[in-house]
Order: sequence, then structure tokens, then C-alpha cells
Amino acid sequence: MSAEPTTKVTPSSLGPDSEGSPGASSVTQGSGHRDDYGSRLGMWLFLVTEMVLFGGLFIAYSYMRYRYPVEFHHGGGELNATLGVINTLVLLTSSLTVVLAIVAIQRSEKGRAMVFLGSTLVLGLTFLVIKSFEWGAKFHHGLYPNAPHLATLPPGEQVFFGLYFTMTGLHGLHVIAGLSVLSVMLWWVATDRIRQDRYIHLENSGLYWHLVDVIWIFLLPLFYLAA
Amino acid sequence: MSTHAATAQPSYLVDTGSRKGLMAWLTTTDHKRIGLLYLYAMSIFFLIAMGIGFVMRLVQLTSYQKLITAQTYNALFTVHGVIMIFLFVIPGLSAVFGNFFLPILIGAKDVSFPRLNLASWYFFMAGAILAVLSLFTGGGAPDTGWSFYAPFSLKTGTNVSLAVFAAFVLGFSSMLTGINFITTIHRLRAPGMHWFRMPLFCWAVYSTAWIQILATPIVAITLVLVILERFFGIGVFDPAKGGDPLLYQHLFWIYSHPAVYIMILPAMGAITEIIPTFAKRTIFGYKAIAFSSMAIAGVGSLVWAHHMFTSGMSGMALMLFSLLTMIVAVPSAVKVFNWVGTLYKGSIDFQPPLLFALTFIFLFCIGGLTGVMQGALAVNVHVHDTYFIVGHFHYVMFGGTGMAFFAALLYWFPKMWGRMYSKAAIYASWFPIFIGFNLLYFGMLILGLMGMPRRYYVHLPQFHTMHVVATVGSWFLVLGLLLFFGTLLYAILWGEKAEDNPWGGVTLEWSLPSPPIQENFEEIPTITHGPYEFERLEGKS
Amino acid sequence: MDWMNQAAISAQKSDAVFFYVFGLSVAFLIFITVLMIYFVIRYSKKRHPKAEQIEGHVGLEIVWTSIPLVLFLSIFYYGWTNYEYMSQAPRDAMAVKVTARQWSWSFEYPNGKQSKVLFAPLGKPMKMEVRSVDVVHGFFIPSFRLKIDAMPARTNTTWFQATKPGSYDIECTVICGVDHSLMLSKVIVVPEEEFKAWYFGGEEAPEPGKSFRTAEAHPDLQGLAPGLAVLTAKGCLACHSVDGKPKVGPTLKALYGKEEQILIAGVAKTIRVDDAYLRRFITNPMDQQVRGYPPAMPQTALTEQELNDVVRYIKTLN
Amino acid sequence: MSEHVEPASEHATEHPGYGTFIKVWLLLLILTGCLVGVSHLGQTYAVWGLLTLTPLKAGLVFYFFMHLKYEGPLFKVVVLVTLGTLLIFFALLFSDVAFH
Ligand code: HEA
Ligand code: HEA
Ligand code: HEC
Ligand code: CUA
Ligand SMILES: [Cu+2]
Repeated sequence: MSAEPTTKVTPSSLGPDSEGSPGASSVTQGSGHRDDYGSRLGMWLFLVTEMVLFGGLFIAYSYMRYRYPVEFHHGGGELNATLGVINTLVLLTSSLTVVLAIVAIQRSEKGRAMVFLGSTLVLGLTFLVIKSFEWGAKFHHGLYPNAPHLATLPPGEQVFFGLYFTMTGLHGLHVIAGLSVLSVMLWWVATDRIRQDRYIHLENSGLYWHLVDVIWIFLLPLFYLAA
Repeated sequence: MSTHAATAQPSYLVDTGSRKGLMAWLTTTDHKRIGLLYLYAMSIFFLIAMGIGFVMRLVQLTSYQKLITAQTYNALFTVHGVIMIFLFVIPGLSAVFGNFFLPILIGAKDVSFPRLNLASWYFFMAGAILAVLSLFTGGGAPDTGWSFYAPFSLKTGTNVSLAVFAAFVLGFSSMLTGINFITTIHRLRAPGMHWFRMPLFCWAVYSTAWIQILATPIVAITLVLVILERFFGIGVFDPAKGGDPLLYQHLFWIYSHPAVYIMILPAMGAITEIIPTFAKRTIFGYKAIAFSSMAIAGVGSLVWAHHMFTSGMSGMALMLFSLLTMIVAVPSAVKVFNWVGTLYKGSIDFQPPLLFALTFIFLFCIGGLTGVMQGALAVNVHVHDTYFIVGHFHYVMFGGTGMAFFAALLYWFPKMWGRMYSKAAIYASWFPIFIGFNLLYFGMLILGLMGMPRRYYVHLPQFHTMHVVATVGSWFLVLGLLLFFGTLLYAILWGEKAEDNPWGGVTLEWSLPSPPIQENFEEIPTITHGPYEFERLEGKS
Repeated sequence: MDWMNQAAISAQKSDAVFFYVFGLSVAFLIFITVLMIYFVIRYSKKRHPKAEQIEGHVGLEIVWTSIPLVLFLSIFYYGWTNYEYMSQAPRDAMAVKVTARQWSWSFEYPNGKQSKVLFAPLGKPMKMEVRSVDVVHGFFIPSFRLKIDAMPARTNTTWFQATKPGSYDIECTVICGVDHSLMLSKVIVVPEEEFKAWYFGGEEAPEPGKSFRTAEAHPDLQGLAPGLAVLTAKGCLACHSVDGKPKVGPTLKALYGKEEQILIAGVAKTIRVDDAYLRRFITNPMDQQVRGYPPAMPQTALTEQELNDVVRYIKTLN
Repeated sequence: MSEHVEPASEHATEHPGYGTFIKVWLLLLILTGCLVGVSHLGQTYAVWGLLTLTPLKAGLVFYFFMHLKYEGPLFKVVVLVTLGTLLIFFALLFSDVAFH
């Protein structure tokens, strides 16, 4: 849900008569003119809240890691680093395709833009599939919160897996949110609601997607490479 | 003022769209109407929570202990605290007066994202409804206090999960409002309205908005962790699984201390508007006040652990946080002195809003100074979690934010509704409010020093006398508040028509008709001077 | 000086800082309030029809930024140094393990002795090692200005050195559930010899706290009301006053007919004190517990006649 | 809006092309490789890798993919303030944990 308010709402800065005059003399007044810069500012401020949201989790993580260095080392050993790295590459690439889609739109290459956006969606889904395999394996081994097996492990490892599921889970939710938003963007590109002179929504959705990528960039070494 | 006679646009209170009546209000994107929506909703919550406060005082008379069990009492102060904090003082001035006046004060027609603004209100209402639901569903009303300390909040059978989720949703509303206001101030200032020509209320709302977006997400994630902990047992806060209750306290206060500045900054901003208007002179030390708002927002984010001095933190942390706590008090002091300085050599027109503004200064000083006492380590060990704290925060939250809310309401009332209230009735209500307030909360300060712990259903006999004093104080307070709200309610419905500029103010809102027209300005004004230039007015008349 | 029952060195340290801040606060509050009122009167519209537009004064801003800053820093420093003293137990302090649970306190001394009330020798440092077995609690002795949270899975320490014999409240300050406000106990400060007699004495050693209280009680039984004579002889007055002062146990004054909260097997009930209750309580004190008091009353054998006298005497105290 | 620091609503600079972003992407892949490599060298290296390479990667995404490079100063300030705040939260929190 997180990305929606901003993206949904940005159109409101486009008044009924905003279509025609991108280069209006006074930049932004009232509801009568479109303010792309303002929309991007709003989006960035929203990203600020997302950064701090995950920041809180990173704070919790480092606090606990400081308390339980050995257990976190062990916990990290249980995770599948290869899958983690593959998923990193997948997400990085999906990030690339989003910016490329924007470049394409800027050049009025609608077809290409749709291909790029489509690949982003595919890559995002790939990420989720890999992720679900990974979670499935953990569940299989009884390494999930409240599992009888986990309860036999030292406290620090229980915390490690608690954090692992919380942080990757929350990240996963963000991936799903991002994919939903990007699907809408794909549709809008297809129906020409996003085009060369008007692509702020795509841009903002892209920003969101990149942030999701950045968060993963941090999750990789914290969990998968911790051992 | 005659220029407005021929305004083409109708007042914002008149429905012009296709929707009429309630529907027109519930779908509005007009920042003024949204401000009022907040105000009406909030007033109801405020009255309920005050009613609960009143009942808690009766319990302390011990005569009502048959009606209210210990469990109910624990639920009462939790609900009282949650409503007051999350539904009243945090959104408080920012959502009501910020929404209504921020765009007007900077010469804009609306906020940057009007629909997001309405969405924030719906989030607010959703959070409120969830909070109310949490009282009657699951294991019953939460009994942990508004701070939801783990591991008690993880173990109690009461409906903490839903209450915490409600707080999460309310936090979301608060963040969205913050995003909106920052963007609005950056993008929608009228031509010529550069930063140092903004009225100081805008600076206050701006710095508040920054705290809203930088601190709120931390509490959001903390509350999510509590929910996950309760449902799935992730073990981050539960010592049985290796978690750490201290981590919970850190995360909770990282937000909840800055939150107290979310409460007070817009309140200070409103006071800064009121004093020059009635002193008929420019504010003393514009930049000092503007920067102190930013300083409070900045340093205020660095003092959270002063709520945890007895929790067993490291000596290093104790020292640092006590030091930072002292530093954050400085900008507040600067503001107080500048307000007093603004009265100097003014030409003071004594009116109800000024009376409440000065009452604010007095009560806030008591609250702030007791805050400084608590910030001193050696004293904190004694007063922590006693009624001294309860006294402190009622002084700053009720005497501070609450009184400023009242003052702002009195000040902008004629503008918002185009009607005037009975000044005599307001003056009359001030006496019981002031006397009752101090009996009630100064009584609490003394109780705290005597060693009365907070959140106690029953107290030891040596505390009884002071508890009686405090309870009697609450009766005076009720009397005054009923008169106060009654007067305003009467005025909204039947008050006489107000002038466009009843107080002789010079900020932009007073150049509009009362009530303002739908898009605020027929034509966006061009600003050529600072916000409080009273000579210009004199020159004209 | 006896400000609010100041009974330990930590209390003196804390109060010193309090008075320093309090003095400054009162001075500033009066200064600001008086100035405000004076300006409102002196520069009212009538007396001063034309306002002067003073935009500010850099010098003044600097003054009223730096003076409070310096004062605040001094408050910090004073508060911190005194706190350092209050929190660092001296090496020779006797370490007592304090255990909090929903909803009671227990104390364990280095030699393994345990008690429900805390016994402490006068003028000797006592170190508190505070833990909790369930949720967070707060260990608070108001008369010592001493507080430390009882955390699960973590031990917090503090210490005190009592300066006055007597019995002082211990309260729980962190909300910990329905009986949070019943989680009370006492600390009993006695001269060192008496403490030692108990501490080194065997199982049977009498609990400390008698000496300073028997001193108050009547030594001479002759001419006393029969009930009072029994109370004195059986040592009840060690813990109960007949004049309304709270001691280890509740006062017996005005007890009869009073409504009270008692806990039976942990469940709170409100009862009215009558003959039957008094008899039951005195003969079997461990079966129930009075709210606000530790379950510390020893069972004492009384004859039926003595019991009658005591009950009759308690009735006369109304 | 005369004295505004913010640029007008249009991108002031030329839009970068496909090439730039592909180069950045390659760099990101390489850095990820380095990070994995370094983490095999032992605990200390892994931590140092984490502390240097990860922010570098995040920085690249912010700077190029998220167009910070092409935006005015305001957005950079916003990001810096956020990161600064988080950093201070970390530091102050560790004044507790690290000195026990
Ligand atoms: C509106 C809300 C608000 C505001 C503005 C403040 C302002 C301050 N608060 Fe308060 N506080 C709360 C709301 C607020 N607080 C709440 C809700 C709690 C309890 C939460 C809970 O546990 O439930 C709390 C608790 C609390 C504690 C923790 C107590 C404890 O639990 O142990 C502390 C400790 O340091 C503290 C300190 C301060 C300080 C130093 C300020 C400063 O900002 C005050 C600055 C102002 C002044 C100092 C006055 C003006 C200055 C002068 C007149 C200058 C001259 C003075 C001198 C030179 C001395 N507060
Ligand atoms: C802005 C915030 C705010 C305000 C205005 C108030 C207002 C009041 N508060 Fe509140 N209070 C808090 C915020 C606030 N409080 C918080 C955050 C806590 C901490 C909770 C916790 O521990 O977790 C707290 C805790 C708290 C306690 C401590 C409980 C405890 O620790 O045991 C008490 C005790 O008396 C109390 C009393 C009151 C009273 C008597 C009022 C009075 O001012 C109210 C005056 C008004 C009236 C008396 C009613 C007037 C109106 C009517 C009569 C209308 C009738 C309506 C109905 C009948 C529905 N409050
Ligand atoms: C070691 C201290 C001690 C001694 C000695 C003692 N008591 Fe008590 N007494 C207490 C305490 C503590 C309580 C509160 C009881 C509880 O909570 O279990 C109490 C409670 C009582 C009560 C109930 C009071 C009420 O408020 O309901 C009575 C009656 C009483 N005691 C009588 C006596 C008599 C008679 C004697 C002597 C034979 C005596 N006590 C000796 C400590 C003592
Ligand atoms: Cu134990 Cu409150
Ligand atoms: Cu605080």
C-alpha cells in the first residue's frame, strides 16, 4: 500500500487545465498548474519515511548483532548465500530496466519502454519466486519463529531468524507493492497516459523501485554474507 | 475591507459542487474544510479522553473503587493517554490550524497534494476507529500505558495488537501530512514570499513536518515488531527468546520524544502569531524564533533516552542524554524570552486570545522547568515514573499545547466561521480553568516528590490529602472547560457576524473575508514585505 | 533537614540538585511572569497608544541564549556528578539480590537468607542487584530517592546507605499488570548490631526492627489496658502502632470497621474489618494479605483470653 | 518565487542516455562480486566490505538510477539529512550498547 498514496495523488496537482502549458511563466500556483518538481519532492519525502522505516530495522539488527556476534555468524551460515547473490543480481538488473524505460519514454520510444518495464516485472517476479523457495526451505528445516526446533537454538539465533523473516518479509511486501505500481505504469504507457511530455508517475514509481533495490543491497551482506 | 464586498467566489462553507451537505464535506479537497473535519473529529476524542481523566480522578478519591476495578483503571489511563497523544496533541494544531492557515499564510490556494490531504484525514479516522474497536474486541482494552513497554505488552491478554495497529495507522496519517506540508512550503509560496517573510507559524509547521517524516517511521516499525512479536513470536523484544526490552524502549522513545516536539512546535508557532497581533508590533527576534524551531526539531531528535535513565543504560549514554536534554531546553528558553520581548513597548490590546497565550507561556514555563529537573540525572532517579512526570507532561501538553490550541481557536475563530463569540464568557471561563488546572497538576507535582508512583490504582494513605486536592482541582477545570466549549459552540451556531479583521492583524489571512472564499485568493498576492509590519497598517488608516 | 523523609545519603545528593534547579526555576518563573504582567499593564493600549516597532536585538539574543545555556550545563554537571555517586556502590557494600515478580518483591542476602521485606543496617552501604523474572518492574524507595528498573534477563544495580532508622516504603514504578499498585514492600533500617544479630543468627533469629520500635512502646505492662499489655508483651507493637503511624504492618488505630482490600491467594477482595476477621488474621496471618503490606507477619500463639483482649482493645482505638 | 533555490519544474540538465545507466549497472555487478569475494576472506574483511562497498553501491543507485545527479541541491539535502539522522540515531544508540 505504501507507494500508492503518493503516486495516486500526484495527478491532483494537475488541474483540469494543466495539459497545455508545461512552461507556464509562474512556476506553480494553486491547483491550476502541474508541478512535476513538487511531485518528485513529495515522492522523495515519502522515500525518506521508507528509509527511516527500514533504518529502524537496521538499528535493531545492529543492536542485536552487537549483542550476539557469534550467534549471528551461525545464523548467517544457515542461509543460502548463492540464492541471496542471485537475487541481488536480479534486483539490480530490474532497477536498470526501470531507468532504461524512463530513457525510452524521454525519447518517445514507447515499444522499448514497454519491453523494459515488462522485463522489470518479470525480474521482480523472479525475485519473489526465488525468495519463496528460500523461505520454504527455512520452514522445512523448522527455522521460523515459534518453531519447536528454533526454540532449541541459542537465544541469539532465534533473534537472528526473527529479524531475518521480519526484514526480508517486509522487503518482500515492498517488492509486491512496487510490482503492482509498475504494472499500472506499464498499462499507462500502453494507453499513452504516460508519454514523452508527461512521465512523472513513471519516474516516481521508478524511484520507489530503486529504493526497494537499495534496501536489498543492504540486506545481502547483513544476512547472507554474515557467515 | 470594503474591497471584499464584491467577491465573486462564495465562502468555503457554502457547497457549490454537485455534492451537498455531509457528502460535500466528506469528499472535499479544500484544505480549510479538511482542517475543520480534523477539528470536529478531534474535539469529540478530546472530550471523551477528558471524561476518562475526570473518572481517573474520582477513582483516586477511593470512593469509586467499587465501580472501577484495577483492570479497568489500567485500561482507563492507557486509553486516556493513547487518545490524548495520538488523536489530540500530535495531530492537534498541525492538522487543524496547519491545514486551515498554512496555505493562506504563504499565499497559496491549497496544499500541494489536496487529495493526499483528504486521504490523511481518512487514515486518521481509520486509526481512531481501530483504537476504539480495540477497547471492545479481543481481550479487552489494553492495560499497558500508552508506552506499550515490552515484555508486558507482549504477554498481556488484552487487545494490544489492535491498539498498536491503530497507532501505526495514525502515524501513517501524520507522515502524509508532513510530506504534504513540506512540499507545500517549498513549492507554493506566493511570489515574493521568501523564507524570511513567512509568518513564524509556517516555520513551526515546517520544522514539525520534518520531525513527522523523520521520526514517525521508527515508531511505525516498532509497533509492527510488537504485532509480529505477539502473533509470530519473532523474539526481538522478548527476553525469553534472546530479545531485549531495552531495545524496545530505545525504539519507542526515538519517536516518542520527538513526538512531544511535534506537539509543542505548532503550538509555539500559534503563540508567535498571536502576540504581535495584540501587541501591535513586529515580533522580537524573527530569525531567533525561526531558527529555534529548527533547533528544537534537530536537537529534539537526540534526547530520547532521558525517558530511560533508570532502565540500566550505560553510564556513557546517561551522561550524553542528560547533556543533550539540557541543550534542547535552550531554544525553548529563547522563544520564551522573545515572546516577552515582543510585549515590550507594544500597544497592547488585551483580548481573550492574548490572555490564553500568556497563560500558555506561564504554564509552559512550569512544564518546561519541571522537564529540566527531570533531565538532571540525580533528580530523575527520584521522580521518574512518579506523579511528578504526570504533572510535568500535563503542564506541557495541556498547559502548553492545550492552552495554545485554545488560544489559536480564539484567535482564528472569527476567520474560520465568520462569527464572534462572547468575550465576557471566555474571560469568565478562564478563572476556573486556571485555578483548577494548577490545583490539579501542581498537586500532582507535589505527589510525585512525595513518592507517589504513576499508574497506581490505589495509593498509600500518606498521599490521600494531595489526591483530594487534585481531584477538587479537576472539578474546577471541568466547570471552566464546559463554559469555554459551550461559549464557542454557541458562537458557531448563533454568534454575531465577525468582521474581516477583528483583531487588526497584518498577516495574509486577515486580508481575506471572514470566512474565506473557496480558493482563498481571487488573485495570488505578491509579497513585498515581512509578515508583521504594523506601521504599514497605521500608515493606511 | 528533613525534607520529605530524607533517609539516605542518596536522598541528600538528589535533593541538593533538586533544590538547585528548583531555586533557578522559581527565580526564572517569577521573573518572566512579573515581566509579562508588567508589560501588559505598562504598555496597554491606553497607556501606550503607539507601539514601537523593535525588530530585535542581537546582543540580547546572545545574552539570553548563553545564560540559560551555562545554567543548564551547570544543572547537567551537578546532576551527573551527584548521580555518579548515587549509582556507584562502594566496594565493601553488602550485595542483596532483589527479585521482582508479578506482584511481589523478595530479597536474598549474601549468606542465602531470604526475606520479603528488606532489612538494612544503619550507616552501612547496601548494594541492590535488581532482577525480574517476568516483565519490567521498578524498584523505588522514595525516602532514599532511589530507583532502578527490574529487567528480565539483566541485572541492574544501585546502592544506598541509610542515615535514619525506620521503616520506609518500597514501591513498584513500572506498570506490570493488574496488581501493579499492590506491589509494595518495606525497607527496615536498624542499627548494625541488630541487623547482625538477625543476619548471623540461625533460622530462629528474630527479625530486626524491634529495638527502635520497642523503645517507642511502653516497657511497663502494669496499668495498661489488658489488650495493650498483650500487644506489648507479644511484640506486636514492633510492627503495629496504635496511634495511626504506619510501620511494617498497618496501624491498629481505627482499624475496626474499616473497609480494606485484602488478597486471598492472590485475589483482591474488599472486606470490612470485624471480630471474625481480626481473629482469623491474628491466628493465621499467612492466609491473607493486606494490600500495601508485605506478607511478613509471624504467627504468634495467643490464648483465647488474650485474643479476646486484643480484639476488644482494637475496638477501643476507634 | 523569485529567490527560489529550487530549479523550475523541468530537468535542467540534458537527459542521460542508455549507455550511462548500463555502465553503472556493470559497475554494480562488479561491486557485488567484490563484496562476495571479500566476505570469503574472513570476518574483519567481510565487515569492512560491508561498511564500504555496500554504501558505495547504494550511492550509485541513488546518484544515477534515482537521478540525484541531475536534480537540484534540495533533493541531495533531503537525502543527506535523512542519512545523517539515521547515523546519529545509530551513534547515540551505541553510546548505550557499546559502553556496557
Ligand atoms: C508537549 C510535550 C512536551 C514538551 C514540550 C516537553 C518538554 C521537555 N521535557 Fe518532557 N515529557 C513529555 C512531554 C513534553 N516534554 C511527556 C508526555 C513525558 C512522559 C512520557 C511518559 O513517560 O508517559 C515527558 C517526560 C520527560 C522526561 C522523562 C521523565 C521520566 O520519565 O523520567 C524528561 C527527562 O528529561 C523530560 C524533559 C523535558 C525537557 C527538558 C523539556 C524541554 O523541552 C523544556 C524546555 C522549556 C523550558 C526549560 C522552559 C522555558 C525556559 C526558560 C524560562 C528559561 C530559563 C530557565 C532556566 C535557566 C532554568 N520530559
Ligand atoms: C493533552 C494531553 C492530556 C490532557 C489534556 C489530559 C487531561 C487530563 N488528564 Fe491526563 N494524561 C495524559 C495526557 C493528557 N491528559 C497522558 C499522555 C497520560 C499518561 C497515560 C499513561 O500513563 O500511559 C495521562 C495520565 C493521566 C493520569 C495518570 C494516571 C496514572 O498514572 O495513574 C491522570 C490522573 O489523574 C490524568 C488525569 C487527567 C485529568 C484530570 C485531565 C483533565 O485535564 C481533564 C479535564 C477535563 C475534564 C475533567 C472534562 C471536561 C469535559 C467534560 C466533563 C465533558 C463530559 C464528557 C464526557 C462525560 C464524555 N491523566
Ligand atoms: C514482623 C512484624 C509483625 C508482627 C510482630 C505482628 N504483625 Fe500484625 N501484621 C504485620 C504485617 C506485615 C501485616 C500485614 C499482613 C499481611 O499483609 O500479610 C499485619 C497485619 C495485621 C492485622 C490486620 C490488619 C489489617 O489492616 O487488616 C492485624 C489485626 C494484626 N496484624 C495484628 C497483630 C497482632 C495482634 C500481633 C501480635 C500478636 C501482630 N500483628 C504481630 C506484621 C506484624
Ligand atoms: Cu511491578 Cu509494577
Ligand atoms: Cu522526552
